[in-house]
Amino acid sequence: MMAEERLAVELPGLKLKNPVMPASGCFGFGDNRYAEMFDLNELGAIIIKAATLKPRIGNPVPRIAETKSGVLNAVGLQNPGVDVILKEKLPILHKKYPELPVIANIAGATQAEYVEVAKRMSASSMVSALELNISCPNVHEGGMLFGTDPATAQRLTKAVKEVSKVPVYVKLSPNVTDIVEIAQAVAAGGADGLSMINTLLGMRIDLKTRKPILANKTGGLSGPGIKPIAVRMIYQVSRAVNLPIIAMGGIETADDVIEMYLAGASAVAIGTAHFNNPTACPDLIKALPQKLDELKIKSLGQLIAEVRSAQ
Amino acid sequence: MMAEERLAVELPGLKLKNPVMPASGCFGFGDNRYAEMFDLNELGAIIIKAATLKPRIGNPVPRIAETKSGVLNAVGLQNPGVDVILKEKLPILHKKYPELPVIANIAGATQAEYVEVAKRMSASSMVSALELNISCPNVHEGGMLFGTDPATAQRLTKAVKEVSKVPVYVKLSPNVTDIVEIAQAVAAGGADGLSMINTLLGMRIDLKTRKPILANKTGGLSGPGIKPIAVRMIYQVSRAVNLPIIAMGGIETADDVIEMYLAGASAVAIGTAHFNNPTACPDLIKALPQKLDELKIKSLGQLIAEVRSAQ
Amino acid sequence: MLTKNDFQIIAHQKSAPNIYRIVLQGEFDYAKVKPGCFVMLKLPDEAYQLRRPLAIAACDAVRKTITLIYRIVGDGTRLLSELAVGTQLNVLGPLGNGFPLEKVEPGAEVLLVGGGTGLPPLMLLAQALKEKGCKVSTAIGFRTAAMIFGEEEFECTGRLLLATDDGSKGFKGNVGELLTEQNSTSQYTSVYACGPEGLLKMVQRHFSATEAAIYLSLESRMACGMGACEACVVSTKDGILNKRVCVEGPVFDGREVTL
Amino acid sequence: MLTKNDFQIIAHQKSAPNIYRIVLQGEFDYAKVKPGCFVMLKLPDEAYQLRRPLAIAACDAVRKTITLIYRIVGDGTRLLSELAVGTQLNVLGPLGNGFPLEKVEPGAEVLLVGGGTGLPPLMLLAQALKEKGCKVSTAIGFRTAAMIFGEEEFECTGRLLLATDDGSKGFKGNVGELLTEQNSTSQYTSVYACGPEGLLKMVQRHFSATEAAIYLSLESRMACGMGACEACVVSTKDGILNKRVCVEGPVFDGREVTL
Ligand SMILES: Cc1cc2nc3c(=O)[nH]c(=O)nc-3n(C[C@H](O)[C@H](O)[C@H](O)COP(=O)(O)OP(=O)(O)OC[C@H]3O[C@@H](n4cnc5c(N)ncnc54)[C@H](O)[C@@H]3O)c2cc1C
Ligand SMILES: Cc1cc2nc3c(=O)[nH]c(=O)nc-3n(C[C@H](O)[C@H](O)[C@H](O)COP(=O)(O)OP(=O)(O)OC[C@H]3O[C@@H](n4cnc5c(N)ncnc54)[C@H](O)[C@@H]3O)c2cc1C
Ligand SMILES: Cc1cc2nc3c(=O)[nH]c(=O)nc-3n(C[C@H](O)[C@H](O)[C@H](O)COP(=O)(O)O)c2cc1C
Ligand SMILES: Cc1cc2nc3c(=O)[nH]c(=O)nc-3n(C[C@H](O)[C@H](O)[C@H](O)COP(=O)(O)O)c2cc1C
Ligand code: FES
Ligand code: FES
Repeated sequence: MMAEERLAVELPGLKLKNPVMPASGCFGFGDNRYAEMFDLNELGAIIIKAATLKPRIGNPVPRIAETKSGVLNAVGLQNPGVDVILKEKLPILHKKYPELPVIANIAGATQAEYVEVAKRMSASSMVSALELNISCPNVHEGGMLFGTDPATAQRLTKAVKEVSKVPVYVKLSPNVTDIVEIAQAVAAGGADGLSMINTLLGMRIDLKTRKPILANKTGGLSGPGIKPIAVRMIYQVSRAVNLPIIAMGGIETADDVIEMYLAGASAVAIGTAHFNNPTACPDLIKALPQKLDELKIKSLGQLIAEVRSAQ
Repeated sequence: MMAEERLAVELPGLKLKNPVMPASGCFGFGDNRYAEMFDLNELGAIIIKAATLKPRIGNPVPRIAETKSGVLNAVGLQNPGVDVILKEKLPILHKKYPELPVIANIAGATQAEYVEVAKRMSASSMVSALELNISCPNVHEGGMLFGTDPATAQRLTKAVKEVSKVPVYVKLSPNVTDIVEIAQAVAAGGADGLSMINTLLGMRIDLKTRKPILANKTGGLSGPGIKPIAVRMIYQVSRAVNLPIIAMGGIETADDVIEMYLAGASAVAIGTAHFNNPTACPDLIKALPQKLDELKIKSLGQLIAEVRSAQ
Repeated sequence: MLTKNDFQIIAHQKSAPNIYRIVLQGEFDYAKVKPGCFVMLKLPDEAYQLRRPLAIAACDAVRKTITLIYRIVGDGTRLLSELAVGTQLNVLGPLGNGFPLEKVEPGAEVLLVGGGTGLPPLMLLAQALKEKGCKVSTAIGFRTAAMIFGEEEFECTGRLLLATDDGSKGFKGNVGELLTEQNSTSQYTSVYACGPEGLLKMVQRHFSATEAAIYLSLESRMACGMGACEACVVSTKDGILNKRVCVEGPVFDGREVTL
Repeated sequence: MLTKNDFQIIAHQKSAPNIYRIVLQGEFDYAKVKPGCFVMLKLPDEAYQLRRPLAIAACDAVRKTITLIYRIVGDGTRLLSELAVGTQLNVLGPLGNGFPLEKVEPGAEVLLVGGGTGLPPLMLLAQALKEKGCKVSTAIGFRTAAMIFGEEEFECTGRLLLATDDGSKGFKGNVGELLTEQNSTSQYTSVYACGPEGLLKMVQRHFSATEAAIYLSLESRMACGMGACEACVVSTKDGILNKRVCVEGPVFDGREVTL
């Protein structure tokens, strides 16, 4: 089997030559210096920064703090708004990388706002799928609230599905007592897939000022320290809900990617790993075939099938 | 002020010469080799391994797996049962260290079992306080379930308080959507204090066997990787509930101890740090006075007062 | 070209209390280095998820070395200070826009103002301005004489105005007071500053009424360094956090940036 | 006394594919070291929360050195293998009960059976048994000739029975088949084994009908190493997980322990 075919995976709305994509918020709209370090065409897809209806200036600084094997961020969904993204950001990306699938992360303070952003975003031919962000811990209205109550999550998913012209992946919050319940709710709402997991709510306090390091006080914890929580949640959800899962949460190495597949994932997104290693995505894509050989796995497609049938 | 006085703290049922104690499950009943490395009398107190009504043999092995900046454990409350602990374990500890305050962690599968264990344990003159473990993720009945539903948690706390002859600290689970709600419930149930946090539910999967590394599949995640989650939860709860908090979750250094105090803690417990550093507790006790000097803090007692009044 | 290559530590010593000077040898795009540019070092310990941004204090394209000068402020810089000569360190860079040298004329009188760990980028800048034929004055301040570093570097490139808070060496007081006392506002065509926020604000105030171009090099907590995460933003005149220190900075027009 | 002291790496080389031999110099209670004892090494990277247990393969109380032999199996041992001579490593130990040497008589015929990384503790044991005047035979197995290590050590202490799965050196087959072929069951008064579970089970089966004392050294995932956390438990006859490898073990009576 050709190297490419081994890594190819197909998900609703997404024919990916490989399963590796930058996670939302860690790669902007592709308009950054990563393109100087590798060819973005190598990526399986790109998940762009959250889009809201109106421009958002985000939270005050500091927006970032370091923790052991993790990072806290409280960027606060800074973005120029869906219309500017569609008019100015995506065309640049699309012109340079016409074949690169784009997943648009969308957020809002109200259901109406989500629906409006979904309508506009999904109407674009440059967008292959939506990632419905019901799990951002860094905004004070909406955000995570939509992701912690099953009924609200189901209603929102259904409303977005009704207007969306592309498949909808719902991005779940790990800050819940029972992730399976939420996953089942969004599945009932018509979700085409799931993204798991968003960040865990955390805090660091500065010993000298006695105040939280982040201006927003709390922030979202990401990075390798949260990987065992992501693996557990994906394992639980993939056994309860029959939807493809884009896995994220601390992935750094090819081993981590395979661990997510064994938990029940169908594709992976990489966030925090970019900070230590800006070529994390292409490095993973290069390392995967050898790892598959080592573990005697024919292809990722077959691995997905084997894991599902062993469940 | 004398070095000792600076570190002394007083909590319901506990006059501690310093605020540092080994966390439940990481120090057994004091009958282990730590005593060969330092004098247990240096400790502020000791929190013993969970006691249940009947002996428990615990989960199958492997019971432990490593994660980045964390550890997963699924020991499963292995213990010889409350009566053996009272008859054989505690007398040894008490004889060697008559002045060392003992906090007894108690667990059960039903409310009746909790109540019975609490009754027997608290009747012992060797026990200064109970730590009501409503948050163990590694047992299949009871355990964490008591800690994820506010009404259940409140009822259990009340029932245990009715029979306990010593103050009751309720140990909260971080695996919940809203920790403040649970803390308020156990406060309403009459808790004298809180212990925060127990472990987060996680998993690691072995790439070769394709099975979870832990025989129990999931385990509880502890260690420095979870500290930002503990800090956030303690910060939120200390602002909502007027109860002293014993903080735990990734504490390794004197800086970490102060960070917990700034979040709202009154004492600290150390678990995972023992594994890399068996003298973690006495090392912290030695390091604290210098850290207080550096940060111009007169005493921990005063720090608690300042933090509370700034809330 | 932007690269992340392993460099080797070829020299590493203490220059002042808590201040270290490290020389790294390796390949990167030396032609792109301008004064004010920085690199991001990966710490050799897996618990750390963020690289540490440090300004380039000296740069030798022939020997393929860069010099960084850093203060121990936390765990990362402490770990750095313990690394032995011979150790490999991964260097991402060169990053950032430097000071806009093309805007200053040979022969111009320029002032550099620095404090704390704001000095390193000014060292490379002083060198470049001197090579361009400018008349360089540098005003730097320290708490006390024992803390001074970088004195020789700035004496080589022009006039050095030194202040210490306790007067143990040079002018007694801070750099702002030194500048006021010297009545030095009008002769400079450009002023370049790097250091703590208080110092930068003082420079803004001190020179706002003059004709001088003001350039401030800022610090900000960074995650990616690539302009992708929006962690490092600062505000310009319009008051919104719309400029990224890692790509639009770290040097900003001192008349536009809001501190 | 149990200590956690910094030792210095004074030698470190590859002995076979993926197998490394490391010599550490430092202070600990050398008098307490018995064959079968182990140490727990702290990895020099903050992301790792657990020490790595490794058996003591050789021990020199005069030069104050211990020798460990390890296989790279995961991230921790890989990191270990990259450490240079001169580096400090924190050593917790000596830990565990060793093989009960007091129970064997001088002149007794004893058999050591080992595979994989079960060999290191047997090296120290073979030495001790030889010094005691026992007649030591050692049966060890490898996948193929290129993987062999420890050959000289065991040749020095008595008779060596070597097996390789592919027959590239010594007996063709595994150690169990080698013992069956040699018909060697009855002559030994004690049998000591360390290695993969399959090998230990084979030894249990092979010698259960004999009079020989059977001692098995077990591995188990450990957290504290101090008998406090109950992570490392194994079952003895009564079928419950009631013995801790780190304090009651790692050596157990092969007729009692349930694998
Ligand atoms: C463009 C730029 C150039 C810099 N040049 C220099 C220099 O030449 N010499 C020097 O000594 N320092 C310089 N700094 C500051 C330096 O980056 C920090 O002192 C250093 O990152 C602290 O790391 P730490 O692990 O010791 O501190 P910790 O406080 O433990 O670090 C925790 C996190 O906060 C970040 N952080 C802490 N303080 C700062 C700060 N002042 N600025 C930015 N991030 C910070 C760290 O990078 C890390 O992500 C520069 C910063 C920037 C943005
Ligand atoms: C008493 C004792 C003595 C040992 N002596 C030796 C020896 O002399 N030479 C040698 O090569 N190995 C020995 N081992 C096994 C050795 O501890 C593991 O191979 C090593 O810990 C693997 O670490 P890692 O980080 O490379 O693997 P990882 O798989 O990345 O480690 C993850 C975690 O699992 C644990 N772990 C993984 N495999 C084992 C194992 N087989 N036994 C116990 N814990 C394990 C690690 O300690 C760590 O906590 C011994 C084990 C025990 C319990
Ligand atoms: C700086 C930063 C910004 C983020 N912004 C967003 C965002 O806008 N929308 C979103 O759904 N997730 C956002 N996330 C979460 C990531 O997409 C991802 O779910 C999470 O970080 C876990 O993956 P990781 O451990 O690989 O980073 C952000 C994460 C980081 C670190
Ligand atoms: C091996 C192990 C066993 C534990 N057993 C118990 C237990 O019996 N009862 C309990 O309440 N908590 C138990 N815990 C949780 C700890 O007491 C503590 O709450 C948690 O580990 C967080 O602190 P740390 O990060 O310092 O380890 C255990 C933790 C570990 C690592
Ligand atoms: S650090 Fe990420 S945008 Fe500047
Ligand atoms: S490793 Fe903790 S009891 Fe053995």
